[in-house]
Parts: sequence; C-alpha cells; structure tokens
Amino acid sequence: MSAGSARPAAPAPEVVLAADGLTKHFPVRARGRALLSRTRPSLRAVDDVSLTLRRGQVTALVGESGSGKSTVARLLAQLHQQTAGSIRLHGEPVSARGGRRFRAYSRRVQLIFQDPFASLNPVHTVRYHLTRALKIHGRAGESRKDLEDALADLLTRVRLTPPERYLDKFPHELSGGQRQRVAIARALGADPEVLLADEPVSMLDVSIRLGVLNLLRDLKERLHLAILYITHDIASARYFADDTVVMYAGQVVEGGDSETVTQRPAHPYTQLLIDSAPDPDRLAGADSGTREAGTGEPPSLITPPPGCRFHPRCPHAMARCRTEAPPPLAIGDSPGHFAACWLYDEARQP
Amino acid sequence: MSYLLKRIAFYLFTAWAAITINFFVPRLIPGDPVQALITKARGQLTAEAVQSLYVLFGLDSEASLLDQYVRYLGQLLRGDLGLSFTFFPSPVAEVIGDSLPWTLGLVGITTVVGFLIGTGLGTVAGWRRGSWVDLVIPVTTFLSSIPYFWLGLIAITLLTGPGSFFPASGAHDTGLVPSWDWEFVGSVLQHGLLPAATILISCMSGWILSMRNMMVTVAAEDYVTVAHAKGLSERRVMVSYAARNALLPNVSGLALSLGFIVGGTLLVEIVFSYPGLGLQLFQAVGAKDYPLMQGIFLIITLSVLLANFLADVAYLVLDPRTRREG
Amino acid sequence: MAVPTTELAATAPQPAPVSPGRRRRLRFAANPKAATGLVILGGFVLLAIIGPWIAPHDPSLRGTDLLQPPSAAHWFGTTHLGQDIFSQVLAGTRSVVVVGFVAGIVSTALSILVGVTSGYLSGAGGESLSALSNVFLVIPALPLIVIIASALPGTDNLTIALVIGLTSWAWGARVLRAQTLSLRRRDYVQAARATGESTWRIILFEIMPNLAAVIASGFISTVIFAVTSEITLAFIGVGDTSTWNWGTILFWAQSQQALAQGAWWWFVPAGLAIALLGTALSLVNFGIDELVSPRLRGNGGTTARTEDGHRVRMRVGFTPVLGSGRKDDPARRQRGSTAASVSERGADHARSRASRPAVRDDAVLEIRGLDVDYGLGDAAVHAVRDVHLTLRRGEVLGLAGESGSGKSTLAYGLTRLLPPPGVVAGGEVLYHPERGEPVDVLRMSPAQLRRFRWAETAIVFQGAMNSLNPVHKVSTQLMDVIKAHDPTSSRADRRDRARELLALVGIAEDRLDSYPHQLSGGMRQRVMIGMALALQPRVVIMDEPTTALDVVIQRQILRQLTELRERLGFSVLFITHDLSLLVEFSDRIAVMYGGRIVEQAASADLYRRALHPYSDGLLHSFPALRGPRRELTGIPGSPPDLRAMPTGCAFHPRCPRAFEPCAQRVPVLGMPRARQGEDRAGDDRAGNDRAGGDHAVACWLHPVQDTRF
Amino acid sequence: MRLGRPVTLVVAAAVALTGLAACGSGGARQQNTAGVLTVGMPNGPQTENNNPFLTSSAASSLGYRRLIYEPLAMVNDVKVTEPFKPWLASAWEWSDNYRTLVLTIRDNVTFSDGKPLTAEDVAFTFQLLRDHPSLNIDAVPYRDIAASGNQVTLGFAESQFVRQKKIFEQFVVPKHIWSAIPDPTTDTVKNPIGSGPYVLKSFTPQAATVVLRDRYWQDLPQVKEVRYTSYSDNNAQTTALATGACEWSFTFIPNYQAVYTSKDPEHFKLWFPPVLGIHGLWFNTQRAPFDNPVLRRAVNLVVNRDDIFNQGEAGYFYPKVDNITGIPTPAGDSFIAPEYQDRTVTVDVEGARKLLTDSGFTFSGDTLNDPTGQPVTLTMTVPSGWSDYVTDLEIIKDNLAAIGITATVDKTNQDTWTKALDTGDFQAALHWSENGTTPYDIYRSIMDGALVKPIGTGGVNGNYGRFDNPEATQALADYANAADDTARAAAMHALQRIHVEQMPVVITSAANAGGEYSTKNWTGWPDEQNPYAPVQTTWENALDVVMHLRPAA
Repeated sequence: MSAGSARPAAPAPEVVLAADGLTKHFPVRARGRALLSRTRPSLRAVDDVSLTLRRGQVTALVGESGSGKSTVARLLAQLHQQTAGSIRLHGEPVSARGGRRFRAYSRRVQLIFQDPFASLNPVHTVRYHLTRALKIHGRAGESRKDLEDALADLLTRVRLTPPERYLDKFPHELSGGQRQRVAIARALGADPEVLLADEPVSMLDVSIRLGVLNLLRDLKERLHLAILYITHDIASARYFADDTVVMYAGQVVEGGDSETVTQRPAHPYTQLLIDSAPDPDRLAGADSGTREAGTGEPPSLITPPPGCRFHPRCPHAMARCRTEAPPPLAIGDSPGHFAACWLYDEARQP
Repeated sequence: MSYLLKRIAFYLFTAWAAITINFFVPRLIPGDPVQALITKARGQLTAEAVQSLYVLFGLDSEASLLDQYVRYLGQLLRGDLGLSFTFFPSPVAEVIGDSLPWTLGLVGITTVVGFLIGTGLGTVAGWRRGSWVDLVIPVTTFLSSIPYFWLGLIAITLLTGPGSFFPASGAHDTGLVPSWDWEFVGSVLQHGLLPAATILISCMSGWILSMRNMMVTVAAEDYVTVAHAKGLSERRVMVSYAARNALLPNVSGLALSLGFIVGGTLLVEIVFSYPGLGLQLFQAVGAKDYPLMQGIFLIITLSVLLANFLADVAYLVLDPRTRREG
Repeated sequence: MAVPTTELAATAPQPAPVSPGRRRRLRFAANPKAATGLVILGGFVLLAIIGPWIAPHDPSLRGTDLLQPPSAAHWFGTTHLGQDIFSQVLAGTRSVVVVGFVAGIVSTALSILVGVTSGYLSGAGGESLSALSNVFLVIPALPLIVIIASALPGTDNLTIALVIGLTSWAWGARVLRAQTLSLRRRDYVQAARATGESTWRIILFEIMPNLAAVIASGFISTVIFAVTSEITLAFIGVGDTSTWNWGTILFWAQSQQALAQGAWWWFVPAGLAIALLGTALSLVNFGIDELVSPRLRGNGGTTARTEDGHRVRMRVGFTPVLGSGRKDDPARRQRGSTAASVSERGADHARSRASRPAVRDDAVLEIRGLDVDYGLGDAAVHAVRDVHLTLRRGEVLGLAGESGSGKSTLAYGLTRLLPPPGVVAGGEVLYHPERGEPVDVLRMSPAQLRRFRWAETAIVFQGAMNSLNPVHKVSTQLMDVIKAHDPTSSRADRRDRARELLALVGIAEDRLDSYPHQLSGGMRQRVMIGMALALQPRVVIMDEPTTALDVVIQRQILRQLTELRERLGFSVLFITHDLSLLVEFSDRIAVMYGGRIVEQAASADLYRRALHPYSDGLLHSFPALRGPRRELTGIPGSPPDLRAMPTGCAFHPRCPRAFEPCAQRVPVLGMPRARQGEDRAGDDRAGNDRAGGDHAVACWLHPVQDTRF
Repeated sequence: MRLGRPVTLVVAAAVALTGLAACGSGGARQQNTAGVLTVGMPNGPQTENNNPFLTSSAASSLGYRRLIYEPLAMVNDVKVTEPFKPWLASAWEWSDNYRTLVLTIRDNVTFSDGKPLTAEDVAFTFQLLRDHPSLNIDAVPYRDIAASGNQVTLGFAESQFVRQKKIFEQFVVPKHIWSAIPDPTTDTVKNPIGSGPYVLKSFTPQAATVVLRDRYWQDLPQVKEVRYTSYSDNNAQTTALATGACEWSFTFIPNYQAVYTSKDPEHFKLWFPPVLGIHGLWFNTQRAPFDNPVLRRAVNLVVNRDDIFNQGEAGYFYPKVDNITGIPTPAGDSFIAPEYQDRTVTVDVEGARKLLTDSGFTFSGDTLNDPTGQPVTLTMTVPSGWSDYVTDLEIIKDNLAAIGITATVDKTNQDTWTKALDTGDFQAALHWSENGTTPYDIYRSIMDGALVKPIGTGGVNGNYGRFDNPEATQALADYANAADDTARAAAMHALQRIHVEQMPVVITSAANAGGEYSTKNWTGWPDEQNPYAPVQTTWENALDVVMHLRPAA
C-alpha cells in the first residue's frame, strides 16, 4: 500500500469509510420470562449518525455507556445491518450481507473488541487465532514457512517479541495487555484499511493502557490505517485521536478536531462530560468552581425525549429544545467543529 | 399478561404434540389387543374367542390411520378417551379416574415434599460446607443411584411381612371402601408411607445437589457479602439472601424435570402394587390397550404440563424481575 | 457495558472458567471426586470388555446347585436353575455399558445438533427447534420409552439404546442451546465473525470446544438415565431379556420371587452394581461441574489444614484468622494442642507491633501488619503482605492499585468478609470506638463481629446491581439492617428511617418499594450509599464504588458523598484503580503494588512529588484533559502474578530505575531519610495539618531512615 | 438406611399419624375371621365392570361373577368322567345325536332382586349369545331356542357332543333386566343381578366384595362375605398368600415350599390337578428338517419332563405329562387306548440316537446331520418375559444337545411371538392347546387340518404347526359327530396313534385347574382325596367350592 503522499496535497487525507445517516433500531423482543408489555417498541440505539474515517487518522467516538457508540462500531463492521442510512467504503456503498461479500468487506474493515479476556477463544492458541485470520483472507502464503513468517511478522508488529514465545500460548497464559495485542494482530492479519477499536483499553490496567494506545498510533502512522477509536474517556480521545465525535443517547451531539472539542466544548453535554472527568489538577475541595452538573440520567432509548435528547438535563434548555431536534450546527472557532445544539443556531447568534 | 399467554400457547402446542406422538407411536408398530388378551389367558380362552373379541372391540373394520387420528382428536375434544380394551367396555376416562387420585397423591405429594426437603438440605449443605453436612451429598447420590424399584423391593422385603406395620401392597386396606373417615385416611397414609419414602430417598438427591451448587454459587454473590457486612444474622443471610435467590433456578428445574421424575416414580407403583397410573400404564402396555395407554400417557403429560405451568407461576411470584409493571 | 469485575475475583487464585485441554484434563484427573468416579467407571468398562472372558461360568448354563447362597464355587450364589450369578453380573456389565454409552452418544449427538443449531441460528428455525426440544422435555420420557419399547418388534439392546437415545436428548439440547446463546454473544465469537469466519467453522471450532464440559456432563447424565431406563425396562420385562444385563438378572430374581425365597444374593449384587455405576457416573459429573464452575470445588469452603496441621473452618461471611489468640474463638479451640507454633506467630507479630509508634489519637481504624492469604499451607497465595494503614477521623483515605495489587483483598480481609479460601494470616485491625478501648476486629467472635458490622463499619461495593438482593424490595433491604441491629424498633420507625435514608442520597421516596432491577445503576449505588449510612457508622469502606458508572454519574455521586461526609463526619477508605480520581477526591493516598503498600502520602504531595517509580508511572499514565498535550509512556510490562511474585521489590521487573538491591530484598515502607526535613518544611509552609508530614515510600531509591510505618 | 433429619421427622410424624389411624382400624381388620373369605388374583387394579359376558370385566377377571351368576350345571374338569352336576338345570335330555337339548329349569330359584328365574330367562340368555357373536365367546352355534313352561329347547345344526361343557357352563342372566339394556356388549352392569347366593357389596379398583343374600334356592353357604383383591402381580399375590392376607388364589409361585407353604405348612395348601389341556413344544411341521416325524419323535424321547416340571414349573404348576399320547393323566386315563396305557416316556438318548440313525440321520462328532447332510439346528421362540416357558426351553435346549441338535432359545417380544405362531413363521415354540372334557380339544388344537392355513397367512387360531394330515382331520370330525361311543372311541384311538407316530407337538405338561388356599379359617376345599371340583378362583366351580367351605374349628 503506497502512502497517500502520492496524491496532490489536500486539506484532509482521503476519506476511507463514511457513514451517512446511520440508524439502528433493535426490535425489543419479549425474551424468555422477561417481557410482559403489550406493544413491540424498538430500542433506538443509533439515530442518524454520520461520520467519516480518513486514511492515517484516528477518529474518536466518545460517549457514555448506552450512548450507541459500540453499536456504531458493529454497524461499521457490518456485524449488524443498519436500519437506515448508508456506509461507503471509498465512496462505494457497502452491502455486506452474505458470506462472501462480508468476508471481502471484513478484509478491509476490522474490528477490535473491548475485552481482550473475552475476545480470544480460551481453547485456542495464539497461533490458531492468527493463522485463521491469515487463512481467511488468503494471506497465509503457499508454504508452511510463508505462514510462519507471516505469523512472526504479525506478532512483531504488535511488539510481542520474540514471536515464538507467544505463538503457542493460550490466552489465559497472557496478560491483558498481551491479549489485546494479539487481538490487534489478528485484526491486522487481514491487512485492513480501517480498524474499528471498540474501547480497546478500558478493560486493561491503567499502567498498560498507554502501551496499547501508543501501539495503535504507531500502526496508524506506519500502515496509514484509518482508526475509529471508541471510548468513554474523553481525555484519552484528546491524547490519541485527531478528530473527536461525541455521542449522546444514540445521536452525535458534537464533533471536530480533538483539541478543539476537549478544550472548547460547545455542546452542553460535552461540557458536562469534560467537567465530570477526574482531573488531578483539580484537587479535593476545588470542585466548587465548576459548572453545576445536572442530576439527571441518560434517557430511555425506547421512548426518547422529543426534541433534543439532552434537554431534560441541560442547564441551558429552551422551549425550542423540547420540541425540535437540533441539526449539526457549525461553530466558528475551528474548521469542522460542529454541535447539534440550538445555542449555536445562526439566528440566535449575535 | 402476554408472558402467561405465551406459556399457555406453548403448553397447548406441547399438548397437541404429545397427543400426536401418543396416537401414532403405538399404531405404527404391530401389536394386537385381542391376541394379547388371548395370549395373556394362556389357554383359558378358546381360540373361538378371537373373532368375537375383534367384533367386540370394533377392530374388525380397518379405518385409515388418518381417519382414526381425526376421529381421535374429535373424541378428545369432547373429553372422550375411548373405551379400554382390558377393562372393556369401561371408558378410559373412568379407569384413569380411578387411578389418577392415587398417583397425584403419592407422586404429587412426594415430589413436592422431596423438593422441599431436598432444597432445604441442599441449602444447609451449600451453606455449611466443610461440616458433617458434606456427607449428605455422597450418601444421597448413592441412594439416588439405586433404581426406585430395587429400593422398593428391598424395603418390602425388610420392612413388611406378617405383623409388620407396613403393608406390602395396595393403597389402602382392601376391606375398606374409600370414604373420608379417619379409618380409611389412616389406612391410606399407612399404605403410602413405604412407597413415599422410596420415592423421597431416590429423588431428593437431585434437589440437594442442585440447591447446594446454587447456594455455593450464590454465596459468592456481592449481595450475600453485603448481607454479611450488614451484620444480619446468619440465618437471615442464608434464608432470605442466599437461599431465596438460589431457589429460583431450582424452581424452573422442578418444572422441567417433572417429566423425568414422574416417569421414574411410576415404577414405584408397580413394585408396591399401588393402584395408580403407573401400574395401569404398565398393564395397558402389556395388553396392547391403546386407548388406555394413550389416555394415561396423555393424562401424565397434561399433569406434567399443568405442574410446569404452576411452577412457572411460582417463578413469576418468586422472581420480581419477571413481574414488570406496565 | 462490561466493567472490570471485582478485583477480588481476579485476585483469588481461581482458574479461568474454561481453559484449554491439557491443563484441564490434569486438573480434572486431580479432582478427587472425578478421580474416584473415573476409576470405578474404568473398572466397569474393563469388566464390560473382559467380563465375558473372565466369567467363571457360562451365565446361562444350568447347574446342579440350585439357588445356593454365595460360596467359593459361586461367589454371588446361584439362580433357581443353578446359573452362576457372578458370571451373570459380569456378562451383564457389557450390555449395560454398551447400551448406556450408545444411548448417550445418540442422545448427545441429537442434543448437540438441535441445541447448538437452535442456539446459534436465530430466527424461526432456531425458535422451532427450541420449541421441539421443550416439547420433548415435558413429555415424560420413561413412560414414552416403555410404550415404544413394548411396541417394537425386536427389543435387542441396540434398539433399546436407540429408543432411549431418541427420547432423552431434549434436556441436553436445552442446556446446550442456552450455552450456545450465551457463547454466541461472547466477544470471541463476534470477533471470529468480524474476522470473516464462516458460520459452520464458528460453530465447530469456536463454540463447540467451549461446550466440551457441558457436552460431557450431558453425556454422562444421559448415560445414567439410559442405564437406569434399560435396567428398568428389563426389570418390567419389556426390554431385552435374552442377553444378560443387570435388569435381566433382577427380572429373573423378581419372577422367581428371590427375595421372598430369601435368595438375597440373587438380588443384591445387580442392584449394588447399578448403584455403584450410577454413583461413579455422578461423581464424574460432579468433577465436571466443579471444573466448569470452580466455586463448587471442595477447597472453596471446607475445613482445611494449615501447614502445621491446624484445622481451619472456612466459613462464608467470617473469614478465619490464623494465629488469633482469643479463647472464645471456635477455630482456636480446635487447635489448642499446637499452641507452641501459635505463640511463635504471636511473638512475631508482637515484635513488629512493638516497633510501631503510638497511635495518633484521631485514628478510627488502624491496620497493623495485616497478612491475607488465599489458601493454606504451601498452596497459599499471599495477596496482602504486612500492611500498616491508619484511617483517621473524618478523612478520605484513598487506596490505589491495579488489578492484583491486593487492595480489595485488604478491604475484605480487614472486615473478615473475604470468601473462602481467603484467610487472614496475621496482623491486627484495631477499631477505636468513640469511648473505650480499641478492639481488634480480627479477634471478634462471630456474634461480636455481627454487632460490629455496619454499625461501625459499612461497606459499599463496586457492582451496585450485585450488591442489592434482586428479589427483595429496596425498603426491605434498608429496613432489615436496622432491624438486625435494633430489634426493638417498630416497623413504622424503620420505614421512616428508610425513607430518610433515600432522601439523604437524593432518591424520591416513591422508590422505596421498588425492586433493584427497576432502578438505574446510579440510583442503585445511591441506595447502597444510603444503606451504608443507615446506622451512622464511623467508617465507610468503598470498593470501586463508581467504576461501573459513567463519569457524569460518578461525579454526581462523589459530590454527594463529599457533602454527606462533611455533614456526618465519617471516615472513608476509598479503593480504586483510578489514581487521578483519588488525587482529586481524597485526603491521603496509599498506593498498593503486589500486595504491599509502596507509597503513602497526602494527595497533593503524592501528585506533585511521587517518590516510588510505580506511583510516578501511574500518574503519568493518565492523559490530562487540560494543559499541554504531553507524551505519555505508561509502565512497561504487566502487573505481577500473585502466584509467582518477583523476588525483592515486586515492581523491579517493570521499573525503569531498578538497580542492584531491588531484586534481592523487599524494601521497607518508611519515611525516606533524605526527604524528612524537606517534608516537614513543606508541611509548615502549606499548613496542611491533616495530611501530615508522613510521606512514606518503600523503594531502595529512597532509603528509609525511620521505619515507623 | 440413613435419612436426613427432616426426612426422619416427616416419616416419624407420618408414622405417628397412621399409628393412630391404625389403632382406629384395628377392629376392622380382625373381621377376616368373621365369615369372610379373602380371594386374590394377580390382575392389577380393576375398574368397576360387572358384565359377566365380558372376559375383560372385573367380575370375570377376579371371578366374582361366578358367585353372582349361576350356570346350568357344574362340570368337574378334574374328573371328566363324572356326570355334570345339575345346578340351574335340574335335568336335561340330549337327542338327535346331540343336536337337540331339552333343559328342565329348576323351580324356586330367584334373582337377587326377588324376581323368579324361569325358563324364559334361560332362553333369553341363549338368544343373547346367538344374537351377539361378540358375547358368544365360545362360539357355540346356537340356532333354535325355545322356552315352554320350565323347559328350554335348544336346536343345533350339528352334533354338540364336544361342546357340551360350554353349553352347560353358561350362566343365566335375568331377562327383565338385560332386555332393557340397549347394548349388552358395552354395558358395565353397575348393579349385577343374578341368581347366585351373593350380591355385590362394594367395589374399589383394588377390591370387590360380595356378601351373602338372605335367600337362596339351596342352603346358604357359611361364607358370609367374599372379598376379591386384585394384586398387581404374582409377587404381591404370593406375599399376600404367604402372610395369610389372601386365602385363595390362582397364581404361579416359584419354589412354593420356601415362599408359601413353609410359612404355615399346616394350613397353606396348593392343589394343581391336571385337566385335559396341554403345553408342549410345537414344531412347524412344514419346515425341514422338522417336517420329518422321526426327528420330532426323537426329540420327544430326550426331553426331560421331570426337569421341566421341577425347575420350569416349580414342581406343581403345569403337571407333568409323560404318556406317549400326550393325554394328561389321571384326568384323561379313560380315553387312552389300551396299547398306550402304560407307555410313559422317559429320557432315552440312546433310543433317540438309534431312531435317528436308522432313518438316515448321521452324526458327525456331536453334531446331528439330517439325511441331506445338513446339521440339524432348532430355533425355539418364546416371549422374553415368560419366565417358566423360558426356563422350560432352556432345559429342552440342553436336552437336545444330547442328540447333537444345536438349539437356540429366541426370546422375543410377546406380539412378535404371537404373530410368528399365527403366521407359521417359527421353527418351534412352547405353546398350549385348548382344553375340554375330552382329549378331543387337545388333538383338535394340534392336528386339525381344517384349521391349517399356508405359512405366512395368519388367523389360524390353533394348529400353529400347520400339521396337515387328512387322516387326523377325518378322525377329529368323526369324533365330534360320532353316532355312538364305540365310534368315538375308535376315532380317539386313531388320533392317539397319529400323535404317537407323527408327534406334531412334544407334549410336556398339562394345563391345570388348581389354586392355592389356606385351611386356617375355612375347610372343605377340594383336594386329591376329594376332587369334587377344580380349585380355580375364576372358574364356574368357584361357587361350588364356596358352598363347600366350613369355618375351621
């Protein structure tokens, strides 16, 4: 894969994967003894989400649990079929239903799971996991030696060296960080263009999170991968991602380059998120100066509030917020920074 | 209550499936009630009887299997289970009516009692691991590995006989006619003791074991630790926190394994000559009495379904998570 | 969204629920129940193979000794035809074993086919297969088998086995379906899909291997059922009486009324053989159960022996304390004979206690030299080593550490809530009541401990969902703790108090009669905090109370907690892996690594001048939201395994500044020589009297001058 | 047996409870001696069904119909030479070579509802049988039935000599009740009204109780109450006998000395006299090599009847038949041709071998080869659960080995077995014949060419061995229709000769008419010394037996 440098200089690198108006409603099924309700509503996990992943860039998707960010990852990986909206890979609409087409798609778009303790099959060795990834995507080579080389190469890439020390280990013989590296190596086995990393470090111990994040960044730079980094930790988005998109209750509320979004949050929810994040510089007792955090909780996605979904918790809520859902509105401070909030409606701007 | 409706739909479907299996299995396979009757008599009936019995049972004309099936379903809808061959012309419903109360009494009560005692012992065994209670498991496992009938026969040999308190067979003193007087009820209890004890010994171990395992699992739950941390009495932690939650899977287990339990307990009736459905089924099988076999099998299945439903309701009551408002 | 499970679960030396073949087989064989079962089972299988050859007689051969009791010539006696019963039992073993295994294989194959398929395929196909197995499940199997078997033209063993197999697969299918449903949602199955694996490969190579134990267990259950059914059929004369099996023997015995004739020998061997085989199979199944869920294993809660022979009763809710000295300790009474070694231990602790400074008079809880182990004797894993920690009145003491550092074990150990096989191996936990002498929590009798708990020390656990009993209303759970400690209170009073407590944590009183599942995660944790304050304890231990929550909710709850603490004046021992949170929220911080406290200081002090390379590394692992974006490195390597702790300083393999003594000797926690004066000066300047000047560290880079810690 | 404590408690509580109850019922159980006779049958739970015509009814199965309904005459199967004992028919007259029967009906007989029993009722009963073939279980070809005064005249198309017993044993039902029953074949007759001395008092699935009427045409029997208990199987029945809970039964008791009589040798008796019906090894006479009578006769010579009697039939159940004609003795002594009177069969291996080698069979080592050189093997089929038959066959198998025949016992399911016999799809099997008052019924079962159907076709109901010998068929017809006793005797002797020469069935045992009884409370039972009736509980003679019972001193 030749680097994007061959192209004429552009303001932003090439868009690899783009989602437009992505929507996923899960039918709420009466499963087992659980459900007694008469109607069959659906859970609006993701509503009208658009984002773009660019070559050699990390886009962070930040949100609380239940905000739909993992569902977006699974939609992009085509593990779920979207209810509405489209996904384009290099501008081509994606329809990955069916085994062969899905396999072709998964060769280019790979998903890394949150929990390395769960995403590796406990009964298989590292070798098995990686060999399968290579074989499925036809990269195992002709001979046994090709395969061994490819395996060693994968492990070296994720800095599990020497490779032979790890190849025949079972997942439970590895530490969390090592497992996540194996999971990344498996994803790399397909030689993808896009990595969808769903909270890749949240299950890891603090001291080893950075190692994994740094590895991902390194891979991005060396392999020009487009990476979607899903996290609930907005501070790590600032550290790791080029762009950041914030989700709330299944919808995108703000987006822009990471530094802008974290340093000058526009949407009241982003502000709340940033104020709530632990900050060692704000020592005990120094809490009083921060904005008052709402006491509410995220809404039900089966019966979401009308208008802006954040309005029941928003300190700035206006009458309009209760009835009309705000579209993404550009914020002037940096290119591409937008927020879905009526506060930034042109008509209201002075 | 769509949950209940769903369950009821499932039960109806199962009942239909049982009826169908029940209808086809004996018919697809050769066998002849008249010949069975003659053979059983071993020369006490003349060969000439054969033809008269065919006429009597209405077996001289051959209807197609499908016709018979449709007719059978129609009869069932009217609550008519047909006439028994062995007790011709007694209606199957009457034969079953005579036996069902005994089975319900013996198997029903012992199953419930076995469940309660087993669960109770299992609770203690799971809670007090490392004490003498641990002995309960191997002992009951061994006891439950003994076939019901063998245990029953040994019990009959050892505990009955002239002058013994325990009668060897029957459901009540044969000189008594069923009535609700003290004498009869006492006789029924006396006759029921040994069969009941046999069933209890054999079936309890399963409950003990599953309850113990659930208790062990639940004892490690945070809310049990919290209950300890709260300084609640050990008894309350055990009963109200651990056992109450450990019970839930056991209740659904009870519902699901009733089919197995009932099957096994029927043998006890055979051994103790207890005039219940098991004994009747056994004899009907020997006599190729399809209508009776089908009727008994149907009733057993329906009883198990009903018990399942009751267990479902019990689960609904026991687990608040299944009772969702709105 | 998944969150780290309690650290405890990760710390306790429990094998992963499912782990690969070889180790598992070894462990399985080492399980005494499974081993016993396998040995007996092996014996039966051997007899099944060689039985007909080693039988002293032809089992059908009539002899002249009619109905003779056991003798040298006929070990189990003879039948009414003079047949040798011993030979019959031997010959019968084969058909019993064959029928059992064939039926087991048929049934298992069907249950795998139906269960796994219906579990993996969603939609109508899966649902209808599941309905099918549910139908077969409620249909009583044995009557059905009896009907079918009696109707079949030929009732040879194979037919019987097939009938049993075909009627008994439903249970297994149901279990497998449930397992498959849960496995299907596992990440590794999703990951295999995302990698592009085909469906059948996922079923065969990703799901099936993980079902092995369940399948094995189902297989054995079916074998038990098949053996019983076969024997039952033979006994009632429906089965195959032409070949010998134990049921046939019993059939003959019964038809010849052996028991009435007093020929017990005809009846007993076959019956006992059945019971023995059944028991053996059950034992193997127990072994499998214990393999699948390690909690069930015996050492989880039985009486165990220490290396010096002490018997220790592991008891839920009352972690045993080794080397405790009180006469009324029931554990103590059992081992009075080995007083010598006990006193030795006691002396050891007395020495270490003597070297400690006098307690500051504002201490509420004082931990001295606490050691906590998992398991006893050589197998013991030392999760907490020699921890000294003092919680002072009204302060928030943060305890930071990664998984496996022992921080939760410490909290559970000091409250004696550590589940088996945890034991407190030594030390003292002194509670300083407002009036009166300090009491050692570790020496309390169960009754004393029960009174002490919650009234003086309440605990808030990490998973609020799991901390509340799902089957009881919130009000019940709030009220029962009040009732337990104040049995005389009226119901109405308790209800009022419960209402007050909910109000305290900002929950509307109409939630009083809610069940836990009706509350959101944040609300549940508030309920737990409210419950913790029910008896106005002086100490609240919080184990990762907000880890499972979102940052916004976390902030709300912490703010509320701060307010409550200021109002009610209790002390908090706050345990978390999130050091940045602690720096902001607590007064003092102790950092744990490898079961020891490696650094302890006032929050601000630690943040500004972390002395231990580990603390420093941790602080530099958190990306900052504000300030310049700086390059972060994290800490290389992985946290240590408690079972294989590095020598010397546990951190040395990961330490960038490790030098010669680090791998040799364990550094002692204390105030570093070089820093002492500086510290005091700093304190004076800051005027921060609460944090004190006691910045202690256990690191060879900072040699300790005063080990007063 | 170790029980958990709660179990112990429950059991203890239940014991205490029933203990109290038992005290209350103690008096009731003592009444066994007060004029009560307890009868048992191992037939399992019953439903209330007192239709006397249906063998499936509880009344037939337990036998109490015999005490409620009475026959025209008592036939003593044990002593077939005795004349029938007049009962409801006080006299009768055959004419026209047993084609016409005039019955004189006894006066003063009343039904239990007080109505008199008349010739009308008798005629009605026969009409019922004629009009409902399904009730006419013995298939007696009734044609003309007329009642006049106290006489009933029955007219038949052919001689009824061999069916006399079946006609006279017919019980009589009241016309005034049965004519109102819409379908007598499906009525369960909840309130049975008969002319017998007992009426039904109570019915439970376990037991039926009949009590004495206050009025009867003979002296009232001493037994005030007869309690019929239905035990679930032979074991339960035997236990009841051994404990004295049951005083009269008909059941198979292996090792009866140990299990039964030794428990009270003074009182516990059993008497199993042979009747004219047999059990034996039937050959498929159309299949080689056993289509060769020589081979069948050789088998007859080596079968050890003593072992079969002692081991298979527990030394009493089916008495040994060792006369070469296969006619049970002493019941059939009078029918045996003079030349066969003393021809008892004993095991004679040498004789059998000689017989075989003389007829072209050869031995190679221990194996018998037929004249074509094929080794002789024999598969003997038996229902797997029939323990006595299985034992008998195991013995025969061993016996056959002595003459080089490799026999196997093929245990199969009962239906398969029945079907195999019916269609002739078997090599050999133990089976029975019908029984009657002459050996005719035996020979007809095993030799009647009129019954033969080709192999593969079912519905033979007799002659399962497909023995087709015109001479035998003719002799059977001659016997049934003979005009006089001399002709009958000739036909009978011819049949015996054919049997001895052809040996279609190796007859080993006789059917019995026996029972177990206790003399503890009642005496007067029939026995070897006083064989006034068979002692079967369900036969018509049961009434005669009960009439003979006297309380023990």
